[in-house]
Amino acid sequence: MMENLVYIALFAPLVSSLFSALFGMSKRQTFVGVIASTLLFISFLASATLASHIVSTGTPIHVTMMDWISAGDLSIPFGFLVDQVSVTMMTVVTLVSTVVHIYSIGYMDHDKSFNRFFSYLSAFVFSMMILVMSDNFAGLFIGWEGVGVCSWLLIGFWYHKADVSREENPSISPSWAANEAFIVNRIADLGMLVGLFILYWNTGSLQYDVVFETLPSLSGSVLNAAAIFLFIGAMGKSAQFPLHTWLTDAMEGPTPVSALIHAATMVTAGVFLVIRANPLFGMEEVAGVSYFIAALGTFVAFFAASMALVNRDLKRIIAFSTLSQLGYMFAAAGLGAYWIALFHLAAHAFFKALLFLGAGNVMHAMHDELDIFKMGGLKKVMRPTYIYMGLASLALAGIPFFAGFFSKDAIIETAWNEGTLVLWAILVITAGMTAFYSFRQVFLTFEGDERYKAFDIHPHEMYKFVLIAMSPLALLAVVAGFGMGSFEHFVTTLLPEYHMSEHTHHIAWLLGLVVLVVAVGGIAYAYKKYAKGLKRDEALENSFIYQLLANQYYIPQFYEAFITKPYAMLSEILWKEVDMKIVDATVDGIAKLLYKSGDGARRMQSGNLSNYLNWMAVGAVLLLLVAAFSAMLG
Amino acid sequence: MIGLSHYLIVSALIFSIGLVGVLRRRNLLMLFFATEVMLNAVNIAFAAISHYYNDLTGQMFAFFIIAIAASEVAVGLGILIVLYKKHGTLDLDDLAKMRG
Amino acid sequence: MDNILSILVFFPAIAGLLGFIVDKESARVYGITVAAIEFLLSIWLWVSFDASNAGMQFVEMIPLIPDFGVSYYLGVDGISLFILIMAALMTLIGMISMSITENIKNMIITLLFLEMTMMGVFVALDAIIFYLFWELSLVPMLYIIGAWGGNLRIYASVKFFLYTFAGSLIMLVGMLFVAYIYHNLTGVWSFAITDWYALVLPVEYQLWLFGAFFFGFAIKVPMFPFHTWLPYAHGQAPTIGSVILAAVLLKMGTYGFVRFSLPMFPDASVMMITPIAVISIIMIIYTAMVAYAQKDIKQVIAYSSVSHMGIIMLGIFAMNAEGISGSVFQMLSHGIVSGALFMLVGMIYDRRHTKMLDEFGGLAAVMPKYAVIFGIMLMASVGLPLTIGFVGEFLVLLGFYQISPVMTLLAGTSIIIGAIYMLTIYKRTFFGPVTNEANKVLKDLTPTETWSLIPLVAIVIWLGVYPKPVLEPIDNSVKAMLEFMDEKAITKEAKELIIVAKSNQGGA
Amino acid sequence: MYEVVAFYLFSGLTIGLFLVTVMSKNILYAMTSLAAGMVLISGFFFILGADFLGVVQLIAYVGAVMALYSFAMMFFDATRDIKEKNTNSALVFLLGGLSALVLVLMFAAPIHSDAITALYPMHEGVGNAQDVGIVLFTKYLIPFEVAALMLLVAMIAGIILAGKKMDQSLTEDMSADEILIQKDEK
Repeated sequence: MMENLVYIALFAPLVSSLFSALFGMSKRQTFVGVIASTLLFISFLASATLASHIVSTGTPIHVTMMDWISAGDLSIPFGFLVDQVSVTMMTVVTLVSTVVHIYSIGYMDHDKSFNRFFSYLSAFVFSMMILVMSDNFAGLFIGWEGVGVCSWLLIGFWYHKADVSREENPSISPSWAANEAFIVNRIADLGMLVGLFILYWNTGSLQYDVVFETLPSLSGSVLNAAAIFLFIGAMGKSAQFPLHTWLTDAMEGPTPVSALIHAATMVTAGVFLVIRANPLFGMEEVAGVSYFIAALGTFVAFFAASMALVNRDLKRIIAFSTLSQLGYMFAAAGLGAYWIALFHLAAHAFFKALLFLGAGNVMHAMHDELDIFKMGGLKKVMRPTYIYMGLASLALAGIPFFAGFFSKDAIIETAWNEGTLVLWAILVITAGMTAFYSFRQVFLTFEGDERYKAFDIHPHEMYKFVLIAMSPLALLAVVAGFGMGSFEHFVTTLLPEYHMSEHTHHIAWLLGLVVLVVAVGGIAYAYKKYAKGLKRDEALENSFIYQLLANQYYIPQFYEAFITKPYAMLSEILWKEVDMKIVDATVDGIAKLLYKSGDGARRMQSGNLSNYLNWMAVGAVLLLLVAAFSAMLG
Repeated sequence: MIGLSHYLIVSALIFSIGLVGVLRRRNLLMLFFATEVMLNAVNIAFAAISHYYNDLTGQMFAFFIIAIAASEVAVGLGILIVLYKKHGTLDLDDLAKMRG
Repeated sequence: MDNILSILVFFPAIAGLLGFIVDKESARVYGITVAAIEFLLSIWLWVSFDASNAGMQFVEMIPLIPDFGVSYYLGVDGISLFILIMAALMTLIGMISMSITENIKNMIITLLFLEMTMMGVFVALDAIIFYLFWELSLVPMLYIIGAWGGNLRIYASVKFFLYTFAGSLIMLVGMLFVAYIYHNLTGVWSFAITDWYALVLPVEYQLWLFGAFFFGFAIKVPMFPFHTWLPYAHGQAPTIGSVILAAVLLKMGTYGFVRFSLPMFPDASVMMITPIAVISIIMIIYTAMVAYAQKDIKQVIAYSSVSHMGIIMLGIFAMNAEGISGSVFQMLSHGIVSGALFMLVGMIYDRRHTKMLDEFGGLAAVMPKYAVIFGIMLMASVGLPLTIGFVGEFLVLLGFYQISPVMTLLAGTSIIIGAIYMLTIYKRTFFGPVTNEANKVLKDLTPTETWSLIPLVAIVIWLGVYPKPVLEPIDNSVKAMLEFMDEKAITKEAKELIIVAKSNQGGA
Repeated sequence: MYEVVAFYLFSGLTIGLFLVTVMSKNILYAMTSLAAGMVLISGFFFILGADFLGVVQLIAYVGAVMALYSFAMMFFDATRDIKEKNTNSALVFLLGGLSALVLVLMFAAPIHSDAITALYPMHEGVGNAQDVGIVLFTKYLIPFEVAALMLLVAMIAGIILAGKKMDQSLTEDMSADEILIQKDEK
């Protein structure tokens, strides 16, 4: 019975994808979206049932469908493991997916590739389910690459748009952004593959259980190498510095995609990997790597938040905030608080998806205008969206009793608890920045003067059913935090427990207060500055720091100048200079030499017997000389 | 005392003289003479070796060489005559018909 | 059907001869029928193949020149079986999708002869027979490129012919020398490969012979720096020529390494791992970068072929079952995927009579079906899991990690740079607005084209999801071969490096 | 002692005579010196105890071959000096000299292997002609017969080649083609 549920949860999205693909090239059919959403909902129901089953029994479900690859001693099955961690992910993924599917029926209403969109979106969910449910690293890698491809397809969904200059659109074009995302992810995937190889050759298997059992018997250097390479894989998917540029460019995709893939699910795969491989990352021997993960996470949290401060693009701000929150998750996971990371992952999925979908509503209303400087005062026409985005931003800012408060606070507390005060300080500051940019965005969009009127835009609210579909996320964004205790109890049967020390526990209220003060301060500053209307400050906008942040620290430009362009140049040189002028020319040279020597030797055939005799004599004398020398030498 | 080497050296010298003749001459008849010289040089070497190793094989070869030389002269001279009839000359440079 | 292999080899040839009396209009149908029967025969071979038997099956042996031990000796094992089937399949599909109309009869006959030589190479167990088919295969291909090719066809075909011919002559010398040694050691002449396997050669001999065979195979593969004939051949060949060249003829080289070099010269093979791996890595990275710079879609795929062949070479020298099985599987995968890609390029060429990237853009809007199939093949080419391309590439890299982690990392960049050039051409061809007026009226795939591609798509996904039916027989034969190599190896290094699968120790 | 004297005498004379053969512009001189040289070579054979060979040399070479040459010469205008373009003479002498040098060096080198056993040893007390006869008609019978056949073939060939159109004058300044044309006209 439960096994069937596993298969239903896994394959319902696949069926949905294939069904939609059938109509992929025909004109828009609403029922495609409805059926896809229904199938996703079925998948969600199955996942939820499985979750309740696991909660009640506590025993993981392990099914093996069939063999996949077996060669030599390697044997990889299609096996699926539903335990506390994966069922959490499954529920989150299918829930957000269902909402996003329903939302997309409304959002993609006027798109002629409506059916194709659902096919891609469901395929993505299927890949994500494989990723989280697999019982081995190779299966994880299938999902890992699968979500990469779906993300490529979905970012480049509006493939017909032309490339434009970076000044006009920092992402150049959807297809450019899609390729960037795929290629950057591939770089990380190579790291992940190497990680798999290390594990395979040292443990003899890729099954989680076998690998984790064998780990303690391995040497420190092997463990460190495995941890480093697996984390490189995680860095790509979760867009950690320096592989982060693709995430903001990925905003070229339709907004539901950004909500589902680039906020709630796929980008958290890296965090999931670290949580999944906690027996490895939690080992004494790899403490250095784990600390590096935490430090990098903290850095990215701050780094991304700083870029969000000045950005004018509605979706990019949320993307930076996603990046920043991923940093928080890594910080938690790196510090050993896996369950907190997982909890923040889930909570973040809800409120960030909500935020994105809200942004989608705004986009829809504003006819795809994304510049928040051109918005303002939208609350009059879009009150429900305003409320949704407000709630989500409150959750993101970590205002008490919203979801983000519990999870983010726990992470900051962990940083304190571990004695890594620098990390703690940065995370606290980042929390303030988060609050500021979230509300800067909300206020600029919904409050103040109606700047859009100058651009002759007539905003309107989204369809009712879409707004209703978003309500579960809103609800969860508000209340999810209250499930923290039971969640901890639930997942720590599998994940290592993490408790704050006595001391931390005692001053927890103080730590929370510090964070709260900083966050409220951020909101207050945003209110003061933007709620009344936009007053642009030329001096500030032209300052070096502002430009630096607005241009993402010039990192995309740096990559283009020092990686992309040299690569193209080197390729050109290799082809035209090396391949054509050296390698091929050598071959042709040999052929020409033979031809020329033949042409030269032709002259010996003068037809004059006397000349022939001369040549014969030359040959004979040469042979004699050879004979003489060989006799002398030998 | 005269040893094998002496004979061989004489043979080599005569052979080289023949070679020079072959290379130098343009007249076919003279070329024939030069080849006879070379053949004879080889015969000397064979006879000498036969003598010093007390083996008749060398002489046998010399016989056959003489036989071949005789045949060669017979056929060769026939060809020379035909050539002369056809071209009125035996100079090789004038006979260069094979030029490709 | 004891002599199924002979039938497989000579049926196309006889049918090709009969083809001369077939009417010109029906030549194409005739060719497709023959190729289909041949394909069914090869499937029948698979069905009756005993997957658990790692040795040679369906063996046929007729002495031809008993004094010199030359015999008509055929057999098939897990390694060759699937290459055989793929050759039959690609010939069939290539014929179905063929768009050539001039001299169609000659083309069909040439293709059938080519099919004979391909079948012959992969079933021959006698070195002379192998060499015979090996060289014969050049002739139809020379004719295909030279008669139906592009503007530079004469240059390209002569280059192809002479280059590969020069290499195989060196190989022939090697073969004769092996036979000579065999005669010296045993007193009888034999050219049977299975007899040669039993020879335990001194390391020095092994190295020289390895070198001789290397030239023959490496030029065929083609390995860097012997690869420059390939872009010309592909660039000038008609679609069908490119398909068969990429799908089957290149595999002859890698197959040769597996069939000859590894089991005959295990010590030399182990000693040559590093140089060959270095060349392979250069192949992988360098040609992938060169592919990125190309302006012609077909050239991109031609260079990408070289890059993928580098992966295959690397796997062969992994010296463990994972790597070699993966490598053989990758041969199939590359055959199908690159064959399909060449067919796809051919289809757009038929419509626009150009292959230049600059001429295209935004085709996804005009030709959605074409774009979808191209996309699937592209993903298979860059090794996406659950497509055929992943299984082989993954196993090869996994296997080679045992030899050298650093080199594996370098070779692994193939998944990055492969994605770079493939996605770039995809973007430049299919994405963006339709800028060229001529492209706005392009027709999507015709039913014939679609149905010739659908089987390939099906295989790409089927073998990506469930490679077991193919991988298992390959793996069995490879394991047996490795165990044999391990026993035969004389140097300590070789014994250490050749990994016999645990599941096979004491067994098979 | 007399052997030494004879050897050096013959050597000197032979080399000198052959040089004349090779260098002379006059065919008559060349042929005469060649004949003389061959007679002297038969002298070598006598010194070396190859009596029969010496006799054959005299008969076959000096007798038959030289006679043939004399006859042949009669067809050509032998009284005139031959006009030759002896180009590349530096190369010619270089090659000749070089080959002579190398050969001399090789032959002057001491012969190491003493372990050469005679295949067909000469017999003490048996005349050379007898010895030769025995070997020639036993071991070398087939080559001997083949040689005989070859001589026959050569003879016929010589007759046919030289005998063609003997009725035509060769002294007139007419090319063979013209002769043929005339013949056709008749």
